[in-house]
Amino acid sequence: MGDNDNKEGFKGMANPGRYGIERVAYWLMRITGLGLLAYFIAHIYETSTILDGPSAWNAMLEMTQTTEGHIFLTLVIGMCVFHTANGIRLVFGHAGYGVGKPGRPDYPYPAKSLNMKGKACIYASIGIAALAMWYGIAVMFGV
Amino acid sequence: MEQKIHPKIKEYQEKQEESKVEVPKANLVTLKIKKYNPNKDSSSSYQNYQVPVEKWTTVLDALLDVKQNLDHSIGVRYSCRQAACGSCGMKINGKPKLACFTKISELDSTEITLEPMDNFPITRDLVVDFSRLFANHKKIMPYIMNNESEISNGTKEFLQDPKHVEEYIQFAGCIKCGLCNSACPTMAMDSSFVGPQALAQAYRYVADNRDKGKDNRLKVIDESHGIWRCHFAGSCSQVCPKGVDPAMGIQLLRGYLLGFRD
Amino acid sequence: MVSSIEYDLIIVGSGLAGLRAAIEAAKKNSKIRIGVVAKTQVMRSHSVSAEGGTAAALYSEEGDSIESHIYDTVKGSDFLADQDVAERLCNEMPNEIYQLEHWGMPWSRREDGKIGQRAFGGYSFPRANYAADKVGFYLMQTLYDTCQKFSNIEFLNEWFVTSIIHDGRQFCAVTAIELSSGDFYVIKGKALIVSTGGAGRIYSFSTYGFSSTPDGLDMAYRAGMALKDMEFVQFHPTGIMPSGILITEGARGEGGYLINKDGQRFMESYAASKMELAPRDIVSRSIMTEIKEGRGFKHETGADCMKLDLRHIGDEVIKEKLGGIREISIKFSGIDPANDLLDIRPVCHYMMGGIHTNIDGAAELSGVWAAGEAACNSAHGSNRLGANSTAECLVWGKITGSLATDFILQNKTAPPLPHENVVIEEKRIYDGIFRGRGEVNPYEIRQKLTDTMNEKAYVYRNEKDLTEGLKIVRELQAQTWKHVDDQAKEFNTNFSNVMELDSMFRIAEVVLLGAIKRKESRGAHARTDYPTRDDSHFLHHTLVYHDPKEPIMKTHPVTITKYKPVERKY
Amino acid sequence: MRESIVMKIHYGTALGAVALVAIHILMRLTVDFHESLTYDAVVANYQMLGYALLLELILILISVHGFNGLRVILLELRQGSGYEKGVTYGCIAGMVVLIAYGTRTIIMTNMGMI
Ligand SMILES: Cc1cc2nc3c(=O)[nH]c(=O)nc-3n(C[C@H](O)[C@H](O)[C@H](O)COP(=O)(O)OP(=O)(O)OC[C@H]3O[C@@H](n4cnc5c(N)ncnc54)[C@H](O)[C@@H]3O)c2cc1C
Ligand code: HEM
Ligand code: SF4
Ligand code: F3S
Ligand code: FES
Repeated sequence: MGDNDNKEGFKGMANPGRYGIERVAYWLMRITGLGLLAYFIAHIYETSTILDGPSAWNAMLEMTQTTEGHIFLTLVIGMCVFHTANGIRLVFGHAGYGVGKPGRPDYPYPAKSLNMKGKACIYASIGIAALAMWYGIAVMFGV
Repeated sequence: MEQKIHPKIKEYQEKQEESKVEVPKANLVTLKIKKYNPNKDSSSSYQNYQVPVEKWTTVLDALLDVKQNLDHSIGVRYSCRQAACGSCGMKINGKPKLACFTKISELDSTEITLEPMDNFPITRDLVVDFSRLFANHKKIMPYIMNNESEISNGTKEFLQDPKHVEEYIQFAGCIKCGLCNSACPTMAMDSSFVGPQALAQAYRYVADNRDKGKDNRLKVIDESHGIWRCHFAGSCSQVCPKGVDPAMGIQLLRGYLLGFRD
Repeated sequence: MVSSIEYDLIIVGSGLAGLRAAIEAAKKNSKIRIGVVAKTQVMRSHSVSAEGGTAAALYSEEGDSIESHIYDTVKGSDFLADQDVAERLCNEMPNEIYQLEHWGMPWSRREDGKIGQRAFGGYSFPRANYAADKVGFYLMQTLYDTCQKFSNIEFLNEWFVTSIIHDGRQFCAVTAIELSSGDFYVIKGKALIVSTGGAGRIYSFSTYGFSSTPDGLDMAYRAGMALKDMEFVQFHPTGIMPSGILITEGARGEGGYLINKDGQRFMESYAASKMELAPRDIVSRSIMTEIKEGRGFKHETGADCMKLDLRHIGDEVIKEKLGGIREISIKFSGIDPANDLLDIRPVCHYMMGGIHTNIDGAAELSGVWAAGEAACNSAHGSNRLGANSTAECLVWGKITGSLATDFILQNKTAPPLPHENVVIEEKRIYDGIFRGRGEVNPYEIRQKLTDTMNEKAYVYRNEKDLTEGLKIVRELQAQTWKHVDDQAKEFNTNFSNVMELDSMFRIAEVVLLGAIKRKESRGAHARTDYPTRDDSHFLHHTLVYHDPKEPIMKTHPVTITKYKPVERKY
Repeated sequence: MRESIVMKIHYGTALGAVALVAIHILMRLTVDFHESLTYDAVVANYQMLGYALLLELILILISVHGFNGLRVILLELRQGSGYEKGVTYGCIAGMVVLIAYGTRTIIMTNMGMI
């Protein structure tokens, strides 16, 4: 086996394209999880500058006050909101709520677990993440 | 390799020359087949074959036509040709499907790419190795665990009303075609993952009111490459040809482990 | 040197019969090593396609009886069944149904929680136990999954068995090719159960999966065992156009009508008491008669057909009880049975004949048993009733599994392997087939062979067609088709297809010879030139032995216990 | 540890974090965004014991959740017992370091050691 395993590999795992919105949500969840972890580590480092006195703190704040900093923070807001909202959906799903009731499937066998409620939650998570980002932009860029 | 022409196409062409009639183009499709024999070839290659099709021709029909008339050597696994045996899973235009359950006319393209399913070792061409799938299936103890599972003389059936049957019947429809495992994003990287096929079967038996083996099964799947490596990506259910909906089964099963069901 | 492996019990075929046998043997003795060898993977055998039901008389309190099941079977067989065998089948079945249920079989249930039954052709009580319309599939799943309990059952997936090796008195081994690697093996064993299923792929219009070729029958035949009653080929009335996939008899069991061009339920002219639920041979003949007399339909492929009307059953019941055929007809023919009529035509569906065995499933060679469709223990005579075949697989799977285990425990040492026979077999397949030379496309030859069988040995037969058929088959066989283009070792289906074709010729010949010789009409064998049953000359089984020059034909008596042959009327 | 326990912690920390982060952010939003981040305001916040405890809790919950999430992803990328052990211990180590580092900030600020 080994190289001949024919696993689809990273490209397959990370490709959100082929299988519908649930797969997109999976992909976003991963990216945002990792993104948030990265931000979180940075954030802990950032806050630690408070120990070095006001000038260090302010220097740090300066960085987030730039346009790039604002864009970055906007992204963090979006990631956080999506990850949280979708995370709540997933906690329910993983616990077996809202994934449909078993029963006789009829051709063409639509999958009950990929139901409209779930899809709506995913779109809603993306939606409120977008809203939050918009609000963040409004505040930070002072529009 | 010298490219043969399908005898029917040849016939058309000859007719066309004689009578100058236009051959309807829509009736010809090209199968682009990935060929690879890991023991002999250093790398895989794609081979094109043109075949005539009709409105009910399935991908499997077309493939067997190619095998009969153009290239005997194509490695392909098939048996029932009615979506009951799970032999003929392959990637058709990039997505895992059953060849016998996919009509050419549904595909809306005249070039059809056929590749072996992902996430299974390739045996040859479109044929992949199922040993891991079978082993994982065995691992989840797919049988009724109950002290009374062997009958003695005079034993009658366990009563089970139609509602109880509804609880598990959809999961019992699994034909072990492996399409779910080949679509699952975890499977794409994690070769130790038990996979949606086996997990759905674990749920099939847990949900059966004749079975008493829930705790044993939960123990088996509650490990680092067990049920928790499912992230509810849903692709398994998206591609399942039999409506098993493994994603549902897995989440319901996980409900037990999280203490939301008992 | 040929590689070799060894088991105590070798089971060839992982269909219903093979799996049932494996479980019984494993249950009986946990020490013996059981190898289940099949050319398909597990759960891919033809048995998964069985749809409609498995017969057993369960509800005596509701008016059924085992006695009645026996009589229906014998009458259905046109009195060619061995009656002691039919009795055994019907007596054993109720326990099999309950045992399967305890192993997890998802039988459909009645409101009271008991196992559901539906009407099937030729029965005087609705006693086809069913699980929607995927009975074979669920049975297979239940048995295969139950096999996982036993540590002494090993599956050799995708091993193509090519021959049975014996020393003239007793079974020694089988030879096989592991498809994935292409390696040739001897598998030694103390006992063998052949459960290689039916051979329906010798017909081009067939309900069978592609793997149902007669290699198992041919193996036994070449090893010197007789094939019995091969002329009796069942044509199921309702194969859907154009694919030939089966529309289960359960569709009529649930109330479906057969309709001719005049919109008439024509079965009333042929079997007024049973209508569409007459035995299959009768319904198939009725359809062909209607077609011949101009009351059929033309399908867009140009073939003649008849219509099956399920609309009045209603969408909900169709979904509940006939979900599988709903899927099949929508997908493969584009017709939803709730709205439109289905195009159907009689289609090759079952081989009543097979390897000659006694009531215990023992073949003529010591150490060899046969079970399931590959065997002919004569439970079905000249016409099998629907739902009796899966039943037979279960019962004789169990019986042979148990008896073979006893045999193994009594015969602790196997006879020495006759190596020269292995060498001969290796030569036959590698020099004779793999490295054979020929100019003719073997797949085209196969197409011609199966078309010939369809044309010349179909529902109605006659001397002229049959002899012509035999001539064509022999001519095709003589052509230079024996060559394998694909010279790779790994998963060479070209090679296995050509080996299958090789066996198809010998078995097609046996079918035709038997049909020519039987100058009467009985059960599924209907001769227009001899339209009646002739008990004074033909109330016997046909046996055919292999001989390189010309097959040797013999007869074998029918066992009659209680039921004297009478005219068969419905 | 059974994977189910790890994952219960994963979900638990996530849900806990939702609640606490909500408070954290709401407190940010009750005052003007820019002002809330001035050095003095932040230090004042830190020096409220309750708030410091809140921050500490968030720190722990999110670190546990985040590093376990990372572990999950890494576990799926490659297999092999050596690698998997490495991933597990690596993530635990990362988690501990991050918590320790963050805790240092909180304690020192809270105690006025700046
Ligand atoms: C479409 C259809 C529907 C049916 N419906 C019903 C029904 O409703 N009720 C009923 O009672 N009966 C039904 N039957 C009949 C019944 O399904 C079969 O008779 C029965 O399943 C045969 O089972 P088996 O175990 O004998 O063989 P199979 O299931 O055919 O298995 C044969 C096995 O032998 C193996 N094999 C063959 N050749 C070789 C070789 N050379 N080397 C190694 N292995 C080999 C194959 O791989 C396979 O595993 C139906 C049949 C058809 C065609
Ligand atoms: C506060 C609300 C949060 C909720 C409700 C939440 C919920 C979840 C859930 C349910 C998962 C499991 C996903 C799965 O297994 O498929 C998950 C994964 C993850 N979370 Fe969170 N999370 C939250 C915040 C965070 C934060 C702040 C971080 C960053 C430190 C984070 C990092 C991760 C990571 C890295 C993963 C792994 C991603 C994956 O497995 O797909 N999460 N989260
Ligand atoms: S769950 Fe569906 S896709 Fe997966 S193996 Fe079973 S039938 Fe195939
Ligand atoms: S695709 Fe994989 S991630 Fe889960 S829902 Fe299906 S098993
Ligand atoms: S050939 Fe059996 S599922 Fe396609």
